[in-house]
Amino acid sequence: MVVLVDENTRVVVQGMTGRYGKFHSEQMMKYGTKILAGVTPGKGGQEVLGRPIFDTVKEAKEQFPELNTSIIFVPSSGAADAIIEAADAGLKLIVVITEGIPVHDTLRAVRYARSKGAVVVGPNCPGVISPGKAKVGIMPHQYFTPGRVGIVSRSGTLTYEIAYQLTKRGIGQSTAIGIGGDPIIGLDTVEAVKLMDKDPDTDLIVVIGEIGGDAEERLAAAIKRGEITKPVVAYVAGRTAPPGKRMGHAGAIISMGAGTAESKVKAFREAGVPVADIPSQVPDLVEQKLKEMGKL
Amino acid sequence: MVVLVDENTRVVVQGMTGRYGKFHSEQMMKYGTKILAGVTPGKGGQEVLGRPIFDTVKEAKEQFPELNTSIIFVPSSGAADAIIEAADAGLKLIVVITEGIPVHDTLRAVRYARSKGAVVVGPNCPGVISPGKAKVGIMPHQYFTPGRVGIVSRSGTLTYEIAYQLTKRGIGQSTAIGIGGDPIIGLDTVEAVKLMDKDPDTDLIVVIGEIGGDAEERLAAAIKRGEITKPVVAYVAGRTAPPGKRMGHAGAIISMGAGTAESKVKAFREAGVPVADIPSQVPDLVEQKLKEMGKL
Amino acid sequence: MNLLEYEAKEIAKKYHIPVPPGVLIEEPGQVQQAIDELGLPVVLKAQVPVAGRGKAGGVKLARDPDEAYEIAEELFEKEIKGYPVYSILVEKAANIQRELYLSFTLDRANRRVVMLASGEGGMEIEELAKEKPEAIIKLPIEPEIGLKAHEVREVGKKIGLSGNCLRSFEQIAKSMYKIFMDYDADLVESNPLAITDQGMMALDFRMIIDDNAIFRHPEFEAARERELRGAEKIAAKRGFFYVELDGDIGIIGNGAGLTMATMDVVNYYGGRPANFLDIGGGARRERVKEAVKVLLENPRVKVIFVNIFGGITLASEVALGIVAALQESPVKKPIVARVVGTAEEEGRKILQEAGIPLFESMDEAAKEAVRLAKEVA
Amino acid sequence: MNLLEYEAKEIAKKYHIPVPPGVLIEEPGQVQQAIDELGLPVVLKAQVPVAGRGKAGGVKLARDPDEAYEIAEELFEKEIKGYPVYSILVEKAANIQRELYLSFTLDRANRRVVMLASGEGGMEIEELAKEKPEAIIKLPIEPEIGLKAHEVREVGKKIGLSGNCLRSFEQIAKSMYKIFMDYDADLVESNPLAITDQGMMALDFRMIIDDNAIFRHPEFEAARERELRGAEKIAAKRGFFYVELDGDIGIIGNGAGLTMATMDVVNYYGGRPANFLDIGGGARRERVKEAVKVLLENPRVKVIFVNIFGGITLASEVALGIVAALQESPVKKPIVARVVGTAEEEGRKILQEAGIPLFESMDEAAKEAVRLAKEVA
Repeated sequence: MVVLVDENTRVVVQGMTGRYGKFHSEQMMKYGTKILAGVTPGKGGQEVLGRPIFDTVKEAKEQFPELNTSIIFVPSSGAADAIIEAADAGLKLIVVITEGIPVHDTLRAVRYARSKGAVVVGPNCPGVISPGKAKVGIMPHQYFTPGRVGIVSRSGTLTYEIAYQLTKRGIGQSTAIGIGGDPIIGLDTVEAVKLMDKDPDTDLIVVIGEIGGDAEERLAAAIKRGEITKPVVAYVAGRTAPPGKRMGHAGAIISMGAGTAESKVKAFREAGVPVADIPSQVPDLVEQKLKEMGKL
Repeated sequence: MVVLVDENTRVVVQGMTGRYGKFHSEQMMKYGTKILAGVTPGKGGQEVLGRPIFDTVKEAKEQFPELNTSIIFVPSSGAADAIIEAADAGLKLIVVITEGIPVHDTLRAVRYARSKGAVVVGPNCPGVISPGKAKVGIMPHQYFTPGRVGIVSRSGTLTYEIAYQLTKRGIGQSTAIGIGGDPIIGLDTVEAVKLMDKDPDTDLIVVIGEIGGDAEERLAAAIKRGEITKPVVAYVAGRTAPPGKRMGHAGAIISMGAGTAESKVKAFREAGVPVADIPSQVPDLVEQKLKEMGKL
Repeated sequence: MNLLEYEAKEIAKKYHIPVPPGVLIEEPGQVQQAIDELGLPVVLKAQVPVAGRGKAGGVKLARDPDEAYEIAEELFEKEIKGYPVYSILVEKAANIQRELYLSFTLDRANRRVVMLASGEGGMEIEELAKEKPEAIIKLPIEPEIGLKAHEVREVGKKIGLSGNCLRSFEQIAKSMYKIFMDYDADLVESNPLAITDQGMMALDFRMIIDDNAIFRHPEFEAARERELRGAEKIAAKRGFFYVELDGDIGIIGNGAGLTMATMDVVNYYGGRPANFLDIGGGARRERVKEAVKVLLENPRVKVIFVNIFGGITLASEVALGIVAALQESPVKKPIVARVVGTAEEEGRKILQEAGIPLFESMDEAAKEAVRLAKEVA
Repeated sequence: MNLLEYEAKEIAKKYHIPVPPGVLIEEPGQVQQAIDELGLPVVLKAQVPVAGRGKAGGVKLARDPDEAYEIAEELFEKEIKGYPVYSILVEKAANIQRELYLSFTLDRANRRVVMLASGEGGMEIEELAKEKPEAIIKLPIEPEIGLKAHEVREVGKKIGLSGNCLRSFEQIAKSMYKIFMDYDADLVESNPLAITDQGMMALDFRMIIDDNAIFRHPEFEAARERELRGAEKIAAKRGFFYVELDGDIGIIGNGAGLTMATMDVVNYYGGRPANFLDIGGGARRERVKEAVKVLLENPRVKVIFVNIFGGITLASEVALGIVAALQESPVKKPIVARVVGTAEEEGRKILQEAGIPLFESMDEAAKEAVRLAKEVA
């Protein structure tokens, strides 16, 4: 078993007819992900990449009852509706790539989907990959290799960077989850780490945080409470960022008493989690831990 | 047992410090209703009719854990909030006298209170009386007498009229519920009749309907399905009202395909319910039924 | 409270719902300018706060300026369902391919907002509901999450939409729902919502705002008053509910139910009510006096039947109000009173001293009113 | 996007939240008129879209017209936290009895809206949170039902309110919550919310609107642009995120996380980033060129470090963008590039041909950038 996506993943792509949705659908299919159908309102009956397009997820699900996962490329104004639709169709994993969704919309849609028992990853995220098995996302998969280290990250390219550095050292990954950088997200850091903690095919978890919010502090607290049993290695981006500045994503805002890099690093250290100062230290720390565990 | 209110009813009055709330609190207390406290935001610490006033229902409930019922006289702009507050405090019966509450507010508050397990009577209603036991409402109680006929009514003064006519004939009442005339109400006709149907102290139920909505048609359907076992006698006010005219209360609008007097009378007759043409026929029909049942 | 079509359409535009280009005119002379702006043919639509305007002759097509001018003149002189026409909305006539129906309203029984849609627009929804109920799709809306786009799309497919129409339908429904919620509406309706060669468009757009919520939308306070006519307006100002009917027995009651029952009883004994007048709860003598005066001044009313069951309302106050009205008004008419309840005894005494026939039974009082009306006639 | 105080207060007024009487002026000469209207003393408040204005000297009390004129002159010449002062809100100084804090914001962890209140207003909430967290009451709001009046009242009592103040607090909180929801706000805050001899009143009122929701509030599109300064404004127009810092090594990355990590690495090896510049996902050569040009034109930047991990972004496009910028710009500066990922080989070739030092390791590239920055200096 790996986390969230694997050989049994059957995907419907919401927004498959758009340029971006189509490009990444093709990439995912090349990687071996089983995409069965696409959904674009008003374009039901068309075909993209040899897959049928439906007007609603419900229709797709009726045609392909084995669908269990959706990936959403719908433009920001309609993305929250797409999440609600996927949840109503009974899909259990909903990966939201779309960025720029109004936060009040995300709040409404994510809460609803969760109340229906769905796991929402994102929005504004690169998705989920279980190397060698399936990819439901937009990451350049060539930098990921199968293995036993899990990655949970709030950042996109930084995830690729860390995976790449691990891969170069010969350390493969069980699953990498890009949880997204928006203020309100579905699966959060603590939940993602807990999923990996329960996964028998994951030995160690790399957590890539960034400034803003208190996700890292909450994870550290959960580790301190003994809720996570596997070793965790962390990196927090943005130590050099001055307080009160917006650094691109909404997620990277320091304000309203939310967490600075210092507070996050301190919390991790107090929970016994080794923290890398810069990305290239991550493979060192992972290697060290795996050796301690006798896994390397 | 009688329905909704009895000797065990313990009441908090929301809006007790107002002229109207105070007047009716006094009337209820004279009738023997156990009012323990009042609530008016910002007036906590005062006293009215020898009862303490609190800022919140929660505080009243902390002081008097035996409270189980609220009656609301709060002005229309704050009445929905008052319903939500009473429900959060765990009160099981909430009688809303206030008229003129925006219907979107009622919708929100009534749904919430019901989801918390409370019975809401009203809004825009005269309340509930179990003659000789307790009155949580504003009806002139001198026209009611203890007995075994239940009354469910959408109209205020017409309830008094019918109770008065029954009383004059020596037919007492178990409980009379004025469910209110607004488009959205808490306890509806069908639910109120079902409560009376289950009450061992009620032999027969008088239903006073009026034009607008489809409450009477739904009751007739429930009777047809055998969901109500006790005899029902009905009167529908507004047979003379022309369609499309507003007759005072929002409840008395014929529009949007909702029920005319003819449709309601027809539905009752088809369900075997005798329907009075005018109020004075109600006691005749009741007497006749009670005789048939051997109860008179 | 009904908004006028052009008012409702201003709101529709704000919420990005396409409506035909239109110009509001207030006299026939302005019609040429409207045509210059819009082009021909045009539709002229009388702005009255009431449904069923089309059937009452309030909507007409004009193919040339002369025809348009004539229609405008005619409409401005007309009363539509009792409402004078103060303004006309002149709209470019749309090239209609198909007419749909779409509305949001309250589902009382389920305590929810509900969306109603049909592929057969243009007709009155009541008629459609009667004649072809299966043609109306009803979508209940979960209050916790609100209108769901995909459910709207499913309804759209059921009424035969696809492609761009399906998307427009979704957008328009979302906007209408938002209007419904933002404006405390009882009804938001487009009938017809039309597929035209310019895309989907709300040819008609109606809004009823909850009277009880006007305090949250003070911009519509004037509109509320406009809806009342003549004596109804005076009545509303004085705090009672008044509706004119076409009989000759004036009715005064307290509470909508009892007042309607009073009408029913009058009718049962062969009389015809001239009105519905509910003095409301807890009325004092002044309000009763004004109510009686409204009926005294109504030439159609031959007899007045006052039926009060006093709870909060004191019978003595009612009696004093009646007597005061009779004293003040130059017009005299027979009055039959039936006053029961709180302060009944004092009430009785006051009326007896004034020589007003008094009854304990509603039926007896009604019979007397009917008899008197026939006698006067 | 931060609204200016007077913009936020216009909204507050629309929602019946009491604010002090005020006049907006755009030059010192208008201050006398404002005083004529308001009376003395007055408070002059610089209108800049940023918090912490008071501490930065943007709020001053004036007791007479001369003092007011002087302060106005001084404020209009000032920059507050980098923002020029284009307007000043002159308000009648309130007679303050007590200062409270009240705000609505998002609770990320619990995915809810939360109300924060404190009996100790006036202070920056971050400081209060640090120094006296128990003084802040946090009320989570159930999304299904929204803000509950009685819970607001309970909070009000906890921060020591009673009587009319408790009722005003409830009304103001309800209005602020409605504003929060209606305007897609990230923050609605009053600090201080004051008890004055005129009743409770929002002396300051702040709103941040979600940038992603501006399309629903087009009236604020201008406000959004105003928030950006100089080069940041140009950057925003060209589609990348740019923040100026005070170091000398220009940073370009793709993705906020990687760009911040690049800054961290530079810092780790002893260098000082001159900026944060995220070219975003899937950037083409034109956008990269514009990004590099912004840094070439920034006199503070001595070296440019481009760190790209190509996923959707093609390394070749990035390389072409860098080369084009160098060719077009008259200013020449050393550039260090680290370009990995999709189309890496072509990218490498293009940069090598242009003589730009290229690294495979982020660390090595950072070290070289730091070395070059020291050399140039």
